[in-house]
Amino acid sequence: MSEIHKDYTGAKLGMWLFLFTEVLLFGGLFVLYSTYLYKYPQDFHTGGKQLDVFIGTLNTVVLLLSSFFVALGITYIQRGEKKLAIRYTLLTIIMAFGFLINKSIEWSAKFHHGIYPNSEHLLEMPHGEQIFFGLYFVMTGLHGIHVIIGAVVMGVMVWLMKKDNINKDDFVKLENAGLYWHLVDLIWIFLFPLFYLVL
Amino acid sequence: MENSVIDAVSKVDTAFQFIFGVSFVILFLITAVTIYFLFRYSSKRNPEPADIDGNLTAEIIWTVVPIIIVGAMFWYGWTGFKALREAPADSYNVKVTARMWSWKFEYPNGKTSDKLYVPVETPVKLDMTSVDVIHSFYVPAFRIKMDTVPGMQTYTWFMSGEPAEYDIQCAEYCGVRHSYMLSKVIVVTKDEFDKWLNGDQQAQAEPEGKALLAKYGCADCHSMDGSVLVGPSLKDIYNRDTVIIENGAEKTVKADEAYLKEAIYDPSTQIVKGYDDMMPPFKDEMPKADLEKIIGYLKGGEKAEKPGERGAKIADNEGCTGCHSTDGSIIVGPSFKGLLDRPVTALHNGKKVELTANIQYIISSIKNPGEYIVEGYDESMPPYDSLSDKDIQALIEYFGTLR
Amino acid sequence: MENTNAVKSFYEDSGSSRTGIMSWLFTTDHKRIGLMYMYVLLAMFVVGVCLGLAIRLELIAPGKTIMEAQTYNAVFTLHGVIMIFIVVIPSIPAAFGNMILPIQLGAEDVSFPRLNLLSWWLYITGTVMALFSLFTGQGAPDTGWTFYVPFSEFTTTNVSVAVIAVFILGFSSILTGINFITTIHRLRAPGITWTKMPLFAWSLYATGWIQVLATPVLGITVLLIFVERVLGVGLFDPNKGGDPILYQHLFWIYSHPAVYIMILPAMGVVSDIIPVFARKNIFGYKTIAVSSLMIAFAGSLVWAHHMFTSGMSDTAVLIFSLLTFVVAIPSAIKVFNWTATLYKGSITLEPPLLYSLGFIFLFSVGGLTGLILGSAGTDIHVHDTYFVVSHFHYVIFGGTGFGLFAAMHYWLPKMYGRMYNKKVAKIAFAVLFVGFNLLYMPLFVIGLQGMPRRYYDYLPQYQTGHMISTFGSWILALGLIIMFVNLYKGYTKGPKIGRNPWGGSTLEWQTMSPPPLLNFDREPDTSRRPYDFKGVTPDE
Amino acid sequence: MSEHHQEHHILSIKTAGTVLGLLLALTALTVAVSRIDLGFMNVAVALTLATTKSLLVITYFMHMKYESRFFRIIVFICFLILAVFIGMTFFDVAYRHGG
Ligand code: HEA
Ligand code: HEA
Ligand code: HEC
Ligand code: CUA
Ligand SMILES: [Cu+2]
Repeated sequence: MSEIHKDYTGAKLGMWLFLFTEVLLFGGLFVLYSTYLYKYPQDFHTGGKQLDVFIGTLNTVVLLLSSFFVALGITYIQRGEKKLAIRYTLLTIIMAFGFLINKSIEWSAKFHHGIYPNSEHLLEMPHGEQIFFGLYFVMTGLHGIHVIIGAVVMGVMVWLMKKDNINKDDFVKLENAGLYWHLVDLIWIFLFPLFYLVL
Repeated sequence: MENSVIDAVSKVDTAFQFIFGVSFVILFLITAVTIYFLFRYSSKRNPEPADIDGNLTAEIIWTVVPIIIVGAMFWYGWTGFKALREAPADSYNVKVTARMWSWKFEYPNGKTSDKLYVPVETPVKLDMTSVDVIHSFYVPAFRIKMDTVPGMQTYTWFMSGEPAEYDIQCAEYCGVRHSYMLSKVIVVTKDEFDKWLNGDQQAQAEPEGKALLAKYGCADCHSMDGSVLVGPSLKDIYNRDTVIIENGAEKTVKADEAYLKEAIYDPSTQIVKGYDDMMPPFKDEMPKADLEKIIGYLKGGEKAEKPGERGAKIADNEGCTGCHSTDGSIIVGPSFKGLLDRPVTALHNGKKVELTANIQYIISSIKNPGEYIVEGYDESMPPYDSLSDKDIQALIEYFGTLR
Repeated sequence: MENTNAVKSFYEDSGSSRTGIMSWLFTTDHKRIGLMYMYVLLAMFVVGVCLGLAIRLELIAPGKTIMEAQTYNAVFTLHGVIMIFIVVIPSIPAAFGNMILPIQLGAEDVSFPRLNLLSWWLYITGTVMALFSLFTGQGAPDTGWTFYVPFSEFTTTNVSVAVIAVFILGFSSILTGINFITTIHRLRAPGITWTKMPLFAWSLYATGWIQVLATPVLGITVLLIFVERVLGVGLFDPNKGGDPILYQHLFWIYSHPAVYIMILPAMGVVSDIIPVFARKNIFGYKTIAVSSLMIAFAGSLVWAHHMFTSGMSDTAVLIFSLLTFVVAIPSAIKVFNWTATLYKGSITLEPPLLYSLGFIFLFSVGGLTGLILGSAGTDIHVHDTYFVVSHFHYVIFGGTGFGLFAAMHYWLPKMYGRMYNKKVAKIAFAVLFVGFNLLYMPLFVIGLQGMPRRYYDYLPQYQTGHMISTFGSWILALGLIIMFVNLYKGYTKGPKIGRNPWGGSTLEWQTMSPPPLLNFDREPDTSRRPYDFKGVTPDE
Repeated sequence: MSEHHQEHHILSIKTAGTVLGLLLALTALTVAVSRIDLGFMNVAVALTLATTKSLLVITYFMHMKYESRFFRIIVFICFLILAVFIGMTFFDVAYRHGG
């Protein structure tokens, strides 16, 4: 059994397969997004105008940076520089919090404007905009949950590095956690233009 | 084109026959061959197995042949489908609205019914939608089935054929009464159909006597539903005990034929207590024949409308009876039996309130059912804000008869 | 057992310090997990069958027989949910895939044993939640296993809990898929090349890909129902601009491929069994292996054939109908190849073969009627009627069910180290087969006459069919009881067996029965091709 | 079974930095382009840029460049399937009568 655990390629293959399931989980929502965009192009346009491009862009930059930090963390652990690896992983977590704070500011602003699922204000809007905001809340919400999970996973990684469970010779856990984090970033790369810059 | 249209049913049936036929042959061959092998190559008969890993030619054959077969199946099926979708341009159009758990058919002239009447030998196109959840309009005899989707229009069509009746069933699961969401297609001759279609719903249901009441203006002052307008209501007037004032003295009489005749021809001689002497005499205006008809009507004679009859019809047409029984049993909503003036406990904005089911409450329950939810029931009744006040009046009148 | 002295079986050696029930509940041993799956599955299967029998009893005559309409709706919903998500989708992969796959590959366990355990626990959680949904909230779910919107959003019954249960079950299925794909890629023993892998492993490989790529779509779909019910976002609500038909797309994007999750492993079982009892190499090994992958791929392209009457565009009907016929081809090839395998073999009609042949016949009936459904014009008439009900019981129960029975008769002796009574097994088969056809054949007929499904009550013209069918369901139940009792008796009192009771040539027959903890008590010989029986004989 | 001591490629800090720079630049470009109305091309341009960005992430950050061909194939299949799901849904939505 001990042998099995050290199957580096196997572990990575398993992780990638898991990432595929995440892609297709969001994929279902992208099916909805694309068909509704086709159905209500104009309403999506007006809907998108009501989102704050600045916050969106800021969050994109935050996530890209965090991805970069994860990549550095992995590089450092591979080189055996444990301290640096931990530092960059912690930075990733901080970025995740930054992202979430940003997001919550944005959401609460929307709530203040009376835009939240099933709100009266929303129900008065044209159908397409209701759908737009429905998708907005569901997709960014689900993405937000993934950010939280990712942050927790990174926290565990820091702990494991401290314990030397992850080290120069056995770092596939950190790599896999990194893969997960990059995927979260990847999804945002698509969410960003689809919601904030439509189109 | 003309032919393909008429033949939708037979095209579908051809596809059935073709696929079934081929499938049966294949199944029979496979089974027969397997059984033969079991017998012929059993370990007793054939102790030494041959060494065969496969055979490319054989495999190619049984790849290519099935491809051809399924190609043909697809083609037959698709032709049948196309015929089912291409409604002829001269089709007769009927609108179909599905709701829990009844069908409503609306004809070009605005008439509505809960069964689908169509003339013989006519292509009929149905434009369909639903007001609540998805249902599916299914007439097995015509091989048609189409979902009715809220917020969307769908259509189907069929060729009506000879006079007959066919079952309509709901084929998409839609809740507790799904299996009772039944109706009929009733194919009638062209004449009958026209008569049925153009017979104005009201006039047809309304007996002559009632029309006369309207003609002479009686109805302006007298209701037929028990409510008091200017004069007393004519509802159930025949043989009722009435207190009148005759020559200044109070007196109770039975409203028999003679009394009614006098009350119409010469109203001033006896005044019903509590009313003014306002009614004009009709002696000169109204011929005897009409008077008799009116009295006959007030007696509740053969031609008279039973109270609540129109309301009952509306309740059927609008699908109320899909959810509300009239005999006290509970289908989905509370029974209509004994509804009027019964005490109810309802949820209003999340709070419990005690009310009586008076006319106001009933009107609100119909137009805006979400406002008061009767305790113990779901919020599943759709709002009927398209019902006219008159129809609601008729419904209430009908409820009054169900005590 | 010949190995009396040395090696303990996996029952005696749990590989951890835990003992008793804990050594099972927290085991990472694939054989134990597989058996635990099988037991829970069997228990739930009994629940599902009882619900099925209740449906049949209610339908024996029009009008109320034993229950109210609302109860009936909850019963068929539960029957569907339990049978599909809790019994049949996990059935062969989770039970026998777990037990047998690593041994067939010459591995000690699956790639991620702890994930495997997690997957089992998720399965239990999902199952418990599904049962929980019955007794909490405002009544048992009444939507049908398809959870169609907008009905599932409006109904006040306990749908929210049920969909979360389905989500968790889906997650469990995904983890199993990930595990099997990785195991097959990484843990094949030296010598077991791709083309020397048993066809059962091939079918699990194809299944794994469907589990990984299609199940998440179901996950998001049921999550959306939950979100709609709780927050009213309106993505499928026409009053808010949503499109209920899109829900159906999402649902079937998963649920059509899911039917291949159900059938592919059963096909793998049959492909493994037939050569053994014909003592002859499988006919066209590569074709069968590749056709599994083809079914998995093409099966992802046909989902909308469940929606021909839904109001979607006619263009979509054309394309999806055409593609549906494409999936039939690889299935047809398999059926022909199985039949051809018998040609010039040396056949002994043991119970596993009998059940496999039952599979071929019943699956063919189900599959061929699937062609009626795939053809657009004819589907309009029979869609959502008992014709469909009959079709899927033939493929699921006649297919997967009989496949599973075949697997049980083939591999359980290996797992238990004991043999059941073969004669009784054959009698059980005969009763099952007769009962099955009596139960479902009449349903084809009333379906063609227009009897819609999910009907609590029906028009009088359909009564004869329903009556025969109900009668058949009792015979079927009888057969089922005989079979299970026989297997159970074999497990407790049957004669002990050696390594290779059937004369199989795949690796699981080289180890002892039951196998030891790490599967092999001696180095297996991996040089032999999977269906090469030269020099292999069943031990007596 | 286990190839533990196989070569692992280590992403250099310089490469990572370059990739980050490119990603940020592409983000800026995306925002800038969205200010111009290109009609229906808007969607195409935005998605092309997003795809480019994600390819960068997958190739370098996610080490795809240094994995075996098999990995690249399965990633491709995953996205192919997603494209199929989206694309084939359009056979319905795009051809529905009455839009
Ligand atoms: C194990 C599960 C399973 C399997 C394997 C299949 C296999 C197939 N199914 Fe089935 N199906 C279901 C489970 C399954 N199905 C379920 C559960 C439903 C209902 C869901 C619900 O609504 O609740 C359903 C519903 C369903 C529908 C929708 C019906 C409707 O609601 O209107 C359709 C339509 O195309 C269909 C088609 C097919 C086809 C073409 C195959 C093919 O794969 C079959 C291929 C097999 C063969 C063709 C037979 C073997 C071959 C031969 C004997 C050789 C000769 C063959 C030729 C020459 C072609 N199925
Ligand atoms: C696996 C799938 C499965 C199985 C086995 C069954 C078994 C049975 N089914 Fe079921 N059925 C469904 C799946 C299944 N059903 C589904 C999905 C629906 C649709 C629900 C909906 O509309 O939402 C349905 C609906 C359905 C209806 C239609 C209800 C309606 O539309 O109103 C009827 C009516 O007769 C029926 C009857 C029966 C009977 C009598 C049995 C049984 O009693 C027969 C006995 C079964 C067996 C003898 C063995 C099968 C064995 C296995 C599958 C392997 C078991 C595993 C182990 C032993 C480990 N079923
Ligand atoms: C889909 C089912 C359904 C249909 C169709 C339906 N109702 Fe109802 N109805 C209900 C339910 C459920 C209630 C109880 C909850 C409530 O008060 O809204 C109810 C309540 C009522 C009440 C109040 C009853 C009481 O006991 O206080 C009246 C009056 C009523 N309905 C009239 C009608 C009329 C008239 C129609 C047709 C025009 C109709 N309903 C159609 C389901 C239905
Ligand atoms: Cu309406 Cu079923
Ligand atoms: Cu299908």
